[in-house]
Amino acid sequence: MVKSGTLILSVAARLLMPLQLLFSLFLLLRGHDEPGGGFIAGLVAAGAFALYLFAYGLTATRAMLRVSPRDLVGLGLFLGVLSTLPAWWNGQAFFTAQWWTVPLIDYKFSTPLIFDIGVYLVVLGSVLTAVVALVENDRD
Amino acid sequence: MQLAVLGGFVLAAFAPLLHRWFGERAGLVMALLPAGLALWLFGQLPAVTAGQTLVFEYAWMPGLDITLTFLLDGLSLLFALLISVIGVFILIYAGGYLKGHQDLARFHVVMMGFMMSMLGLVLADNLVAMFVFWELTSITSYLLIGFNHTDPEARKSALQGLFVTVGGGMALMAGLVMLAIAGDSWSLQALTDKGEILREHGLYLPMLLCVLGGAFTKSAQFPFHFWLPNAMAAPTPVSAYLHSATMVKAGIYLLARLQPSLGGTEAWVTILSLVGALTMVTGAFLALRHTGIKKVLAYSTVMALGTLTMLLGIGTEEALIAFATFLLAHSLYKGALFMVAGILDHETGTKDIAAMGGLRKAMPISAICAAVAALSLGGIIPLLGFIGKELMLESVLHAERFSNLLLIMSVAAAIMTLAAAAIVALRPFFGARRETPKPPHEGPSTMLTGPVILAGLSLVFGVLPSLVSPLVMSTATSVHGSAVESYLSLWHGVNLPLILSLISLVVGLLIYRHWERWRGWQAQLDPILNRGPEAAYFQFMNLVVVVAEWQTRMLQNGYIRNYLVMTLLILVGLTGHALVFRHDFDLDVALDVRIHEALVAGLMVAGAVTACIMRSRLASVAAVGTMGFCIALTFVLFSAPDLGITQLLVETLTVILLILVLFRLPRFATLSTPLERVRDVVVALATGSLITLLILAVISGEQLPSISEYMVANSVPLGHGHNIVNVILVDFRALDTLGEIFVLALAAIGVYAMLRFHADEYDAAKQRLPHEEYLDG
Amino acid sequence: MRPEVALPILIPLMAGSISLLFWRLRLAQRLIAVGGTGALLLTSLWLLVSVSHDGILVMQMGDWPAPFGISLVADLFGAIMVVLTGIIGFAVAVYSLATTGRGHEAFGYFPLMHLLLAGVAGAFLTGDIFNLYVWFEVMLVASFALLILGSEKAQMEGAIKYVTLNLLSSVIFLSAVGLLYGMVGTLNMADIAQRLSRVDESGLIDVLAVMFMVAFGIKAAAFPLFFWLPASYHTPPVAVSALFAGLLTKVGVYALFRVFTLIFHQSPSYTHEILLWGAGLTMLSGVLGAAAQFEFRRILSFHIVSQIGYMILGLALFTPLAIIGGVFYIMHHIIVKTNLFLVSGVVNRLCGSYDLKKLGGLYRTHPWLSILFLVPALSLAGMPPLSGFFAKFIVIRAGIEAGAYGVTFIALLVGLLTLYSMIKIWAEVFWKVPPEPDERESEEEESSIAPIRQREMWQLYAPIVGLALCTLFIGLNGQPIYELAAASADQLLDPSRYIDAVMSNNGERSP
Amino acid sequence: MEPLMAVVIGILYATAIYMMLRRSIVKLVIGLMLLSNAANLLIFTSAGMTRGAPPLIPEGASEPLGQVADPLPQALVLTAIVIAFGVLSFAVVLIRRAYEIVKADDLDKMKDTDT
Repeated sequence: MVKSGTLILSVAARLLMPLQLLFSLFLLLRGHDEPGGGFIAGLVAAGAFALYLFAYGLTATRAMLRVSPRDLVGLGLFLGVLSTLPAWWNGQAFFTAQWWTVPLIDYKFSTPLIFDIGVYLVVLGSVLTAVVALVENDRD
Repeated sequence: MQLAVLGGFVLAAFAPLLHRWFGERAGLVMALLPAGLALWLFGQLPAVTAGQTLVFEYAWMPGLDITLTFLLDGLSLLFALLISVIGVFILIYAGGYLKGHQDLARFHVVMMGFMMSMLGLVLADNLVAMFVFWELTSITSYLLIGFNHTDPEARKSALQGLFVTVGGGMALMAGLVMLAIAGDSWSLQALTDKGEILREHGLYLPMLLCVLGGAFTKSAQFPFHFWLPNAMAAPTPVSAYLHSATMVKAGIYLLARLQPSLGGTEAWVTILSLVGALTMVTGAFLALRHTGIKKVLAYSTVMALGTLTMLLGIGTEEALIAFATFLLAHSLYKGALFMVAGILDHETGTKDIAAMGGLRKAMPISAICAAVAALSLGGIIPLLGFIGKELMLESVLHAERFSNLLLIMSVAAAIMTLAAAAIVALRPFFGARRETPKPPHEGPSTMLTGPVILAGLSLVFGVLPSLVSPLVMSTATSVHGSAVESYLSLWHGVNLPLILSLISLVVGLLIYRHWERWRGWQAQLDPILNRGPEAAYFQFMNLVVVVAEWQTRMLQNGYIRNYLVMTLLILVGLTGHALVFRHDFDLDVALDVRIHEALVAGLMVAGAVTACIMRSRLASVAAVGTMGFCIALTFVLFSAPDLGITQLLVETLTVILLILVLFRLPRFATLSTPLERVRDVVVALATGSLITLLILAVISGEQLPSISEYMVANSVPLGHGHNIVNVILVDFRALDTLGEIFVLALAAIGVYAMLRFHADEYDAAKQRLPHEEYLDG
Repeated sequence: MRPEVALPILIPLMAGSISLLFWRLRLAQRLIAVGGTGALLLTSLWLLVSVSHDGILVMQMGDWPAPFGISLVADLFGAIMVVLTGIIGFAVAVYSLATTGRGHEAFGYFPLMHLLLAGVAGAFLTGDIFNLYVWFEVMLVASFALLILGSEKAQMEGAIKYVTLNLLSSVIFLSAVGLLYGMVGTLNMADIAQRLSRVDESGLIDVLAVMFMVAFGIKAAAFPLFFWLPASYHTPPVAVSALFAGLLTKVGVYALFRVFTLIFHQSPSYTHEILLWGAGLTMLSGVLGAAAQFEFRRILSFHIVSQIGYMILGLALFTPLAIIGGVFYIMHHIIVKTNLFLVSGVVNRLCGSYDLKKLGGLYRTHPWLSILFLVPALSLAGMPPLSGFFAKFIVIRAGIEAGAYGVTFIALLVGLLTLYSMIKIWAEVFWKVPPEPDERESEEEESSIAPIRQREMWQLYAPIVGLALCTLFIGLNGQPIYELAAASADQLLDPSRYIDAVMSNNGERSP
Repeated sequence: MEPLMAVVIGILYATAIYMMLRRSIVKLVIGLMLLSNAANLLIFTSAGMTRGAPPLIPEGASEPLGQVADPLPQALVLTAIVIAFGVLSFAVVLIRRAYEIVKADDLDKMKDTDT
C-alpha cells in the first residue's frame, strides 16, 4: 500500500504539497491573531508530507525532506527551550516575551513566535517520525 | 567514653587491614581495646561503688531528643565490665578456635561491632540510643550465628534468632516511645525518678507489655526461648559470648534498668515472676533432653535467664542482691563452660556428649576448668554459684506473691540444673574412655586462657565474696532505686535454703546416674514438646507466605480488567460517598438547548455507543470518528474555533493511525461471558453517572469569576495578539505548551523506538554488521 | 529574578533536546548525560541553599502576575525533592554508562532519561495545577518510552498495564482539574487555596479532594491502586527500574502532600482519615506482596508500595511531627530504593539472573558488594543507625503521640516483614552456595555474561557507593536532615506562607 | 446546554470504561480514546459554554467588543487534546507491537509479568 499510489494520488500530491506547505506557514504566522498557530500549522504540514509519502514512497520523501524527521523534533524542542532564555538576558523571568520589530517589512518578531515555530517543527517532526517508522516497519 | 565505643566500630571496620598487617595475631591486637576499656572501668569502680553516677554527655540528634549520653552506675558498670573482660578472652580464644579460617577477618569485624554495640546498649542513657544499640546487637548477632553461611541450618537459625529478637525490638520501640511520652523524657536516668507518674499513667499496661515483649524475646524467655538453643549453630566463641554472657542478658539488663520506673506493680510482679519461673523450669528440663554439649549449655542458659527474670519480678532488696550475684556468677561459669565445650569440639571433632568419655587424661586443664565451672553451675559450695543459688532460694522463700509455687519450681530447676552440670562436666572427662573422631589432646594456650581465668574467678569470688561485694551491692542499688546496704558471705549457717540445696544435690546426682532412662522417659513427651512455641513460629512464617500468596493471587493477578474494576470501584466508592454524605445536592439548572445542538449531542452519544456494540472493527473505528467530529462541531458551535480545527485534524490522524494498525490485528471476538459483561456495564454506568453528577454539582453551585478576564483584557496591550487562545498558549501559559510539545516528541521517540528497536534482534544484527548500519534502518 | 527556580526544569529539557539533536553520536550523548544530570544536581543544590536562606522562592513565568500566568514555586519541600531528583538522576546517569546496551543508547535512552527528569522536576516546582498535569504527562510519556525500550515480551505486557492505569489516573486528575476550574475559576494552586476558603460549599470541596486523592493515589501506588507498579517495574533495563523506583511514585506522593496541605485541609477528619486507612493497607499489602516473590526486582517493587504507605501515613496523621516523618521518609526512601535496584543490576550483571533461586555465593566472591547491599537493605528495613531507622522512628513516634495505635502496629509489623524480605535476599543471593546450573543453561549464561572492564567497574560502583554514603550520613548525622525536614514541614503546615509568597511576588508588566 | 452535556459526557465515560474492560486490546485502546475525548469535553463544559462569541479580538481593537467565551479552558483543552494525541498514538503502536510479540489479541493472555 505504500510504495506507489495511483496516478491521481501522485498528481494530487505533487500539486497540493506546495500549497499545503504554504498554507501551513500562513496558519503559523497568523496564529497569534486568528485561529491557527503552531500546532494546527504543524499538523497541516505533516499531512502534506504524509500525502507525499503515500504517493511516492519512503525514499522519495526522505530525499525531499533532506533531514531526518527526528532532527526536526530535536530542533523544534531546542528552539522552544531557547525562546525562554532571552528574557534572562534582560533580567526578567524566563518566558517573558521579547518583541523586536524587523525594520524593513515592519513585521513584529518575537520570542513567542520563535516558540510557535518550535511547536510547528516538533509537531511536524513527531508525526512524521511516527508515520515513517510505521511505514518502514510495514516494509520490513 | 563515647569515643572509645565509636572508635571500636571504626576498629571493627579496619579489622581486615589489621589482618593484613598482623596476620593471625590480629585478634590479640584488637583485644587491646576492650582490655583498655576494662582497665578504665576498673578505675571507675571506687567512684561508682561509693554511690556516684558518672554521666558522659554527647548530643546526637537534639531535634528528636536523641543523645549519645553514657551513664555509668553500678548496673551498667557490672555489665560493661563483663562485656569487656569476657570480650578480651573471647577475642583471644577465637584466634585459636578459628585459626586459619578464611573468614577470620570478617569474624573480627562483626565480633568487634557486636562488642561495641553491647557496650553502647548498657551504657546509653537515652532511650533511642539504647534502642539503636539494641538493634545493632540483633543484626551483628545474625551475622555471627550465620557465620557458617553455606550451611542451610545456620542460615535458618540465624534468621530465626533475628526475626524473634527484631520482632520483639519492634514492640520495644513502641514501648519506649510510650514510656517517653508518659514520662516526658527520653533519658533513662530521668525516668528513674518518675516511677510514680509512669505507674499511674493510662498507658502503663500497654507500655509494660511492649517493653516486656522486647526484653523477653531478647532474653529468650518462655515462649520465645526456642531461638537460643538453635543459635548454637554459631561458632563456639560466639555462643560463649553472645548466648551466655552478653546479648541474651540485654533483655535482663533492660528490665533491671526499668525496675525503678516500671517495677513493683501487680502486673510487673505477676508477669515477671511467673514467666521467669516458667522459663527457668523449661530451660532446666529441656537441658536434660539433649546430648549436644552446646545445646545442654544453651538450655541451662535459658534456665539462668528465667531465674534472673524471676528475681527481678520478686523485686525485694534480697532478690535484687541475689539477682546481681547470680548474674555475675552465671557469666563467669557459663563463659568458661562454653569455651571448654569449644575446646572439646575443636580437639575431639564431636559435640555429642554421649560420644565422649574419659578425656581427663588427654585434657587435664580443660577437665579442671569444666569441673570448677560446673560446680558453680550446680550451685555447690564454695563457688560463687552457690552464693547466688542460696540467695535466690532465700529470696523466693520471702517472696510476697506466689512464694510456694516459685519455691517448688526453683527447687525443681535446681535439681535438673545440677544434673545438667554433672552431665557437661563429668561425662566427657570421667568414666570409660571412648573413641572420638579426632584423637583428643589439650587445647592451645589461646583457648585455655579464658576458661582458666573465668573458672578461677568463680572460685576466688566464691571463697572471698568480699572482693565483689561492693560491686554487687552497687548494682543492686541501681536496680532497686535506693541504696542497698548489705554484703555477701559464703556461709549463712544451716538454714532452709541449705537443706533445699542438699536435697537438690542428691536428687540431681540420681538423675545424672540414670540419665539414659530419664531421656527415654522424656522422649515420650516429644509429641507435646514438638508442638511448642517453635512450631508456632514456623506456622506463623508459613502463614505469612500463604497469606502473601493468597493476596497476590487476589490482587496482583495479571488481569488488567480486574485492576481497572478495582480502581474504578475505589473512585466511584470514595467520590460517591463524599458526594452523598458531604455534599448537599441542590440541582438548580436551566436547560437551554437548541435543536441542532441536541442533534450533535445525540449523534455523539450514538457514535460512542455504536463503537461499543459494533462487531466490525472498521465500523467501530468509524463510529469513534463520528463521535470525534461531533465533538469538533460542538467546539465550533460553542465559540472555540481553534479547538474545533485541532480536534478535526487530530481526529482524522487518529482514525488513519487506527486503521493502519488495525490491519495487523485480528477481528473482534466475543471473549467475555455475559456475566462479566453485566458486571462491566454496571461499573461503567456507575462511573458515568458519577461524572454526570459531579458536573451537575459544579455547574449548579457557585462559580467564581475566572482569571481569564485578565487575559481577555491584556491579550492585545501586553500580549500583542488578537487570538486570545493563542496568546494564552504561547505567552500566558507557554510553559504548558512547552511541556506539551515535549510530550509529543517523547511519544514520537517512543513509537519510533518501539517499531525499530528490538533488543534481541538488535544484538544479533550487531554481530552481523559491526558498523552501526542497523541503527537507521 | 532567581534563575535557580526554573533551571532544574530547563536544564534537563535543554540536555534532552540537545541529546536528541546528537542522536547518532554515542559519545556526545554519554557526555551530555553526565554533564546534564551533573548540572541538574548542582543547580538543585543551589536552589535548596537559596530556599533555606531566603524562604519560599517564586518565579512568575513570562513575568505575568500571579495567578494569571504560571508560577514556579520552590518551597523547602519542593527544593528537597528537586535535590533528590538531581542526586538520583546523576547516579543513574553514571550507572547507565556501564549498563545500558548500545541499542538502547542508539534509540534515545539518554534523551528520554533527561526528559523524565525534567518532568519530575517540573512537577515538583510548579505552582499551577494544570501545569502539574502537563509535567505528569511529560514524565509519564518519557517513562512509557523508557519502559518499552527494547521491545521485549515482558516489557510489552508490563507496559500495557502501566500505560492503561496511568492514563486512567491522568484522566481522573484532568477531570478533577476541570471541575475545580469550573468551581473556582483559577488554576494557580495558591489562588485555589485562597478562593476555596471563600467558597461555602465545603461538601463539594471534599468530593474533589477525594477525586484528587484517587488520581494521585494511583500515581503513588497506594492500596488498592498499585497494580501497575509490580506488573511493570521489573521489566525494563535495570537503570530504568532504578530511576522509576526512586522518583515516579514519589511524584504522586509529593502531589498528595502538596494538595492535602495547601488546598484540601478543610476537613482532615474526613479526607485524612481515608488517607490513614489507605496508608495502613498500603504498607501491609505491599509487604505481603513482597513476601510471596522470589525475584530480586519484584521483591523490591512490592516494597516500594509498602514504603509509600509510611509516607502517606505521615501525611494522614497530619501532626507536625508526622509531616516531618513523611518528608524524612521520602528523602531516605528515594536514595535507598534506587540504590537497591542499582545493586540488583550489578548482581544480575555478575550472575546473569534476577531469580533468587539461581543466585548465590556473592558474599564469598564479592564481599564489598555484599556490604553495599546490606547498607540500603537494612536501611529499608528500618535498622539503626541507618537513615531508615530514623525515618521509621519519627513516623512511629508521631503515630503513638497521635494515638493511632492500630496503624502504628501495622507500621511496626511491616518493618519486621521488610527485614524478613531483605534477609531473604541476603541469605539467597549472598550467603547461599550458588546452585549448580543445568548444563544447557550454563553454556547459554556463560556466553551472555561479559566480564566487567575496569572503567565499567567505576561506573557501576561509584553511584552505589555514593548513595550508600548518603544513607550512612543521614543515619549517623541526621540532625541537619531532620532540621531540613522540620523546616519544610513547618512550611507545609502553614499554607499562608506559600500563598503569600506566590501572590505577593508579582512582576508587574507594563505594555 | 451544560446539563445536557453533563449527561452526554457521563455516557461517554461509561462507554469508554466499558470498552476498556473488554479483553481485546483494540477495544482497550478505543476505550482510552473515548475516555480522553470525554475528559476534554468535561473541562470545556464545566467552565460554562457560550454560543457564538469566540475569544478573538477584532483587528485594531484592544479588547473584545462584547462578552466572549472563556478562552482559558479552550487553551487547556487544546493542550489536553495534543497530549492525548501523543499518548494515544503511543498506545496504538504499543498494542500493535504487543500483538506482534505476544501473538494474541486477548489481554488475559498477557499476565506473565504478574505473580
